[in-house]
Amino acid sequence: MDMKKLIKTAGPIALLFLLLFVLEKTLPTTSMLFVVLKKGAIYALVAVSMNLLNGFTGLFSLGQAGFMLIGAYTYGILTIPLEAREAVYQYFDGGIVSFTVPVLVAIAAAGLVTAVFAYLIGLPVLRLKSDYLAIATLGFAEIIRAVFQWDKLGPVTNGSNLLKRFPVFTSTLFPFAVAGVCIAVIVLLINSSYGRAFKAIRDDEIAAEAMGINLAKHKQMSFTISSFFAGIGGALLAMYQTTVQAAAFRATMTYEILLIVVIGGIGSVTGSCLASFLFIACSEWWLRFLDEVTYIGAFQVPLLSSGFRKVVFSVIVMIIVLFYSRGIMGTKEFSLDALFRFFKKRFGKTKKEDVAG
Amino acid sequence: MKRVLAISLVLCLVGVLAAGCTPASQTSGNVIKIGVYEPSSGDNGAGGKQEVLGMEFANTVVNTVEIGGKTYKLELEIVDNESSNDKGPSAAAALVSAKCSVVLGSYGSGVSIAASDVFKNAGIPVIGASCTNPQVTLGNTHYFRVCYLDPFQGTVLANFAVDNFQAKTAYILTKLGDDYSAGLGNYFKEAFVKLGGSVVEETFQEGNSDFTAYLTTAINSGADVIFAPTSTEAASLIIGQAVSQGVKIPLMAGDTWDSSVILDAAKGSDLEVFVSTFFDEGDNTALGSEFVKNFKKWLNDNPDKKNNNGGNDIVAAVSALGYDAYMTAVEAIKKAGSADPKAINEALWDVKLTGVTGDIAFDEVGDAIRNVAYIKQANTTDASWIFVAIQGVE
Amino acid sequence: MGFLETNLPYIMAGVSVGGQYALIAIGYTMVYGILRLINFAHGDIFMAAGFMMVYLSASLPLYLSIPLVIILTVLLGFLIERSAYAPLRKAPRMSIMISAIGVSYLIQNCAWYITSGLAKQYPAIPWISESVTVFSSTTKMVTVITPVLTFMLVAALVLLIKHTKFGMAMRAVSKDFETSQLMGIKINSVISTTFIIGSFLAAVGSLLFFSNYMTVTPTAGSMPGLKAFVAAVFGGIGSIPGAVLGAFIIGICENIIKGLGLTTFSDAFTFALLIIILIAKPTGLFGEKSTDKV
Amino acid sequence: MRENVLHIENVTMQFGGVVAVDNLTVDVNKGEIVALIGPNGAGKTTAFNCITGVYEPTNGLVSFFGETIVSNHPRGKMKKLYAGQNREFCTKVVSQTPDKITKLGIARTFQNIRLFKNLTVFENVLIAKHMRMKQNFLTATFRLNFMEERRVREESLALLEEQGLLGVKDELASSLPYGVQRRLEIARALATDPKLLLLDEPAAGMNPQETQELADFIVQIKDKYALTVFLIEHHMDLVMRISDRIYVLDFGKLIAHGTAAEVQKDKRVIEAYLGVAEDA
Repeated sequence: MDMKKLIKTAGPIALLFLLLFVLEKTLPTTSMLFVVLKKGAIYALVAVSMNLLNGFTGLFSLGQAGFMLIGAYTYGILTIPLEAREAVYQYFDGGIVSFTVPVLVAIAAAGLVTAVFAYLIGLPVLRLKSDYLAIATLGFAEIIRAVFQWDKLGPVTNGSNLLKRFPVFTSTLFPFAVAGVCIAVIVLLINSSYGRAFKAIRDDEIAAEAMGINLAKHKQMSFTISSFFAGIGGALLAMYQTTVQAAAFRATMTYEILLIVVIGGIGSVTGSCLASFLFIACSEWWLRFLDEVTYIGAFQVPLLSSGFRKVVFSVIVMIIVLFYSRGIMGTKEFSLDALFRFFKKRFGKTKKEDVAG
Repeated sequence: MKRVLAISLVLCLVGVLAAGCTPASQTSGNVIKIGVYEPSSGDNGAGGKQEVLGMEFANTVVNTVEIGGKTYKLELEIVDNESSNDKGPSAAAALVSAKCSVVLGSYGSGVSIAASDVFKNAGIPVIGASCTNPQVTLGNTHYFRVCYLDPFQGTVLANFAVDNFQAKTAYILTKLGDDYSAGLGNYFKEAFVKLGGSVVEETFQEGNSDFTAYLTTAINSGADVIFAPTSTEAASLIIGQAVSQGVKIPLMAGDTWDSSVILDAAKGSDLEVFVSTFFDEGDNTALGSEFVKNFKKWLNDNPDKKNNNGGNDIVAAVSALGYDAYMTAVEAIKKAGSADPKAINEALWDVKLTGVTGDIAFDEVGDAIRNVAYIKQANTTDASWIFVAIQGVE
Repeated sequence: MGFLETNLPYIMAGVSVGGQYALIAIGYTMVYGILRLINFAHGDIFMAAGFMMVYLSASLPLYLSIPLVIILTVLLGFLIERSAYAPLRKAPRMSIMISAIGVSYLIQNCAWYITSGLAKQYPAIPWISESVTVFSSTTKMVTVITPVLTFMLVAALVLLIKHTKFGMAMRAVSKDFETSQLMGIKINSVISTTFIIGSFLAAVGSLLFFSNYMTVTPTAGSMPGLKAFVAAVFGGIGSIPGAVLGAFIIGICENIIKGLGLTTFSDAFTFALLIIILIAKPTGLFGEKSTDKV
Repeated sequence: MRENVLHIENVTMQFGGVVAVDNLTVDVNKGEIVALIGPNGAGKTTAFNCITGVYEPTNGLVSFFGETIVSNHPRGKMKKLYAGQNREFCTKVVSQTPDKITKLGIARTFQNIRLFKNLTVFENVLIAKHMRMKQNFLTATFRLNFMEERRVREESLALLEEQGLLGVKDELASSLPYGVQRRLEIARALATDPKLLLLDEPAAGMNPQETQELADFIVQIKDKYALTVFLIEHHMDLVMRISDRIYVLDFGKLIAHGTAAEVQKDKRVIEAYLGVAEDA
């Protein structure tokens, strides 16, 4: 492999982790920054997995929340300590799952279980085209949500009640590491021969088929892999939230992830990552002041009250959707080279003029 | 056009960033922050707002505390958990990052449980005002509460149903995925079955607005009482549709229904609605009547507060609990003699005070020891509450 | 208790809610027929109409507020089309759909902001909010008049589409966008009119729906909206009678499921139905088949 | 007699009540260049689509090197609606997706160029190699197929060089001029290692000069890759110059068949192209 290229990609990532480590050691752990970083990393993974499907394979699926739900539940069910089960499954006599597995195994299991569900769902659903596919996957997500709340399944899923007391992460590095590895795998996949086949399907299904690409198999593959990572994202989300409840995995969650993908640029992995951190930071942190009634002197700033943050936020989202439909990155990827080129192009000229002047 | 838009967008973002990065309010030397983790929007928004009112009012009554000869100002840091278990933890994190010494809340047991670990990890004690599910405090050393618990409340209501209506069959309607609703429904069922009754149970989903089918099932099952421990949002739908279907069976619910929303919905009908609650406006203890009088005055003096109370000056039980939770926190801070969350947490175990809702002292789980509940009936002609009985458990 | 007394309330509730879904579903099916767009914001327009009624009726008498609500809703639908969909007419279909999701997000958040996410009591409208007794089961007048009103409106709409010049233009546009443009049909005005009709029906549907259930919340539109869309797909998207039939089937089935005690699955059932129909007969009951040209 | 490559027998394609291809029988032998001509809407592309599995013909059979790849008879609704001939011709149903047929060795181009527009020229060719690579998604993701990947890249580069496309290797396919796009589409088809190449109007939109070059090019690749070529074309000079045999379709029916010289003289062909003279 090209050494230079390796350094150029691995270097910044290593730096990022180092920076995180230092931040964690220096800043108080209660800073909102860490909340944003944790949740942002999780959403980045889920957004990239959705991008694999929507942006790279051209399958417009809206089932992400449902798959995250499966992942989150799998993780929760497998890791709640035995001594806590009696309390968690209080209405179901401690539940019927009577073993626990290590955290990393549970995360992998979350992905695998989700992938199996996705495979089964994909069999009928992937024959549908564009918006019909979207609405069918949305429907499946709703069905999954209902099934997981069914009290007959209570001994496993705890019915509609919260799952809690499972191990959660203590360091911001953990979600970053897991999400980072997963995103790296997705990137490798996208740049592989299969990734090219996915892109071919996105560009022109009929031509792709004429090139010998088995549509059903490849769509199924993309759908299952994407769901695998959505499941892992779900498991991480469970760890972040410290509790899991099926009721929270509504279509709104899928819409938010979709909007992240759109803001980042459909077909750009780095775009999705950047956008998810921006999205989470705006909605959880930076725009929070809009929700508080604020006085400047005796003057009450108009409009500011609970919920205004979301209005401002959705207006920003609409502006991006309408006027910058390519998102932050379009289909391009972010890299140091590209950044350097960008600045050179923008500011190179002025510099020359300075010299001349 | 596009460029202007782009530039303005970027400017907005930068501005917002600047605003976000500079901590909005630093803990200066003489301020102790008390976090308020309550819903002011969503399903439980109406109730949450009333609970906050109690705390805000308490803050006007006692807004300083003296520690070691130095006077500290008490400030409320209020966040909205949106009644949502998935939005709650972020709101809680905002309180943690604002360096609150102690947190009050929340209305709604689900959100309280959901954020519990966030506070636990930060080492901040929390005092729940009206979250009645046992799971909130069970197994935690940082979560306390000033109200009674659902097993108690469920038993009280079951007793009441049997004593007053000679009920044999109860129809229980709970909301899926709502800890409060499921828990209370469950405890009611247990107690009711123990008393020799039988139950028909159904659940509804988030966002459901059609309760006619449920009510029909209730009628068809020959139930003597309908027990529906739900949020006020669902409650107004259930009541409205019960009225239009001409339901003659008495409706019963827990503390959440003690709200003017219920009164408005039932107004002008001949529906019988009973609720159990923590506090009654007609309370005749010195402390209670004093609180009612001053709280009403405060509401009437502040139109926007009155608005938050649903536009009237009826004192909700949760406001009284909010008041008591705040006072408990103040007491703990005094006892700890410091603004350090850990010290306050330690001190809370030994706090004893007489609140407007009765005596408050915590047991080994962190729950206030309570033994009575107030039962009230909705007066459907003038939209007010009629005090029915003080019910305990034998 | 006789069989009728036991089960009639379920059926009546089903017919009533079916009629309300039908009025929303028409908006979906007409827009999809022309733009091939799932107008995710349609359910929220319906919800917005509910809130307008709540706020307007607080200060205006009903005979003024009802027409005003309908006019404002129509205006809202028109503005959404002009500002969020019209600029994207040349863009890929996915972009418009995302725009629709964005609009839905925006309307919901605005409603959340204005009401703080609290439920609002819907005003009682005289006569249609009154209770009546049908075969010994008590219900609201609105339950009875909904199906009647729905059928009248649908009949009027079908006549409009069959026999007027605008209807012809609409049918032409839904068959072939470009060609009808070449034939001199003003595409934009046809699309706008479609949104206006859809929003009008949604406003009427909202009057009936909320008179029945009495409470409006910011998310009140999303579930009925999705179900109405399922109804439109079920009946064959683009077909108005299909949408109406689908809506009634879904409304009735949903209530029967609740009657059977499977309440957890009443929403899931609707989506299961959707998936089954999509897989078995993707064009729905009355939809037309279209083949891609290679 | 040369070995038979493609055999189409009694193929009928009916859409609803419209019979687009009616009882078509065609044979293409090894090493031949065979043309399918006819006026617009005669059903030529539909015939191609039936061969490549894009459509499932209503009735008839297609075999490739003697192996049946498509076979059908009127079923279901078509039982009643069927308006073609020879309904009882075959009883077996063989239906394959286009990718399977491509894998067998039939490659095609499209009338309205269908390149992967957002991908580069190089990627367009690489995608055609995907199906023949020995790998699965795990080996591909973790680069355990690097030998295979390297081989494929080298082969694709060689192919691009040969087709004179090496210079535009990293350009987006959609940014190429029209003529180059046509060439890329053929190159991409060649990358699937076909035995039979189906060209759907390869010279559409070309001027006489370009058409001439294309004709030479087709003959050249045919020889080089030991291909058999079956093409649809409107440019008569191209067709007449390179085709060994010509089939003529009109309104879905085969109206003539033979060498260029024979077809040119056929009265029905002239009528179909020029219209029937109204007899006074």
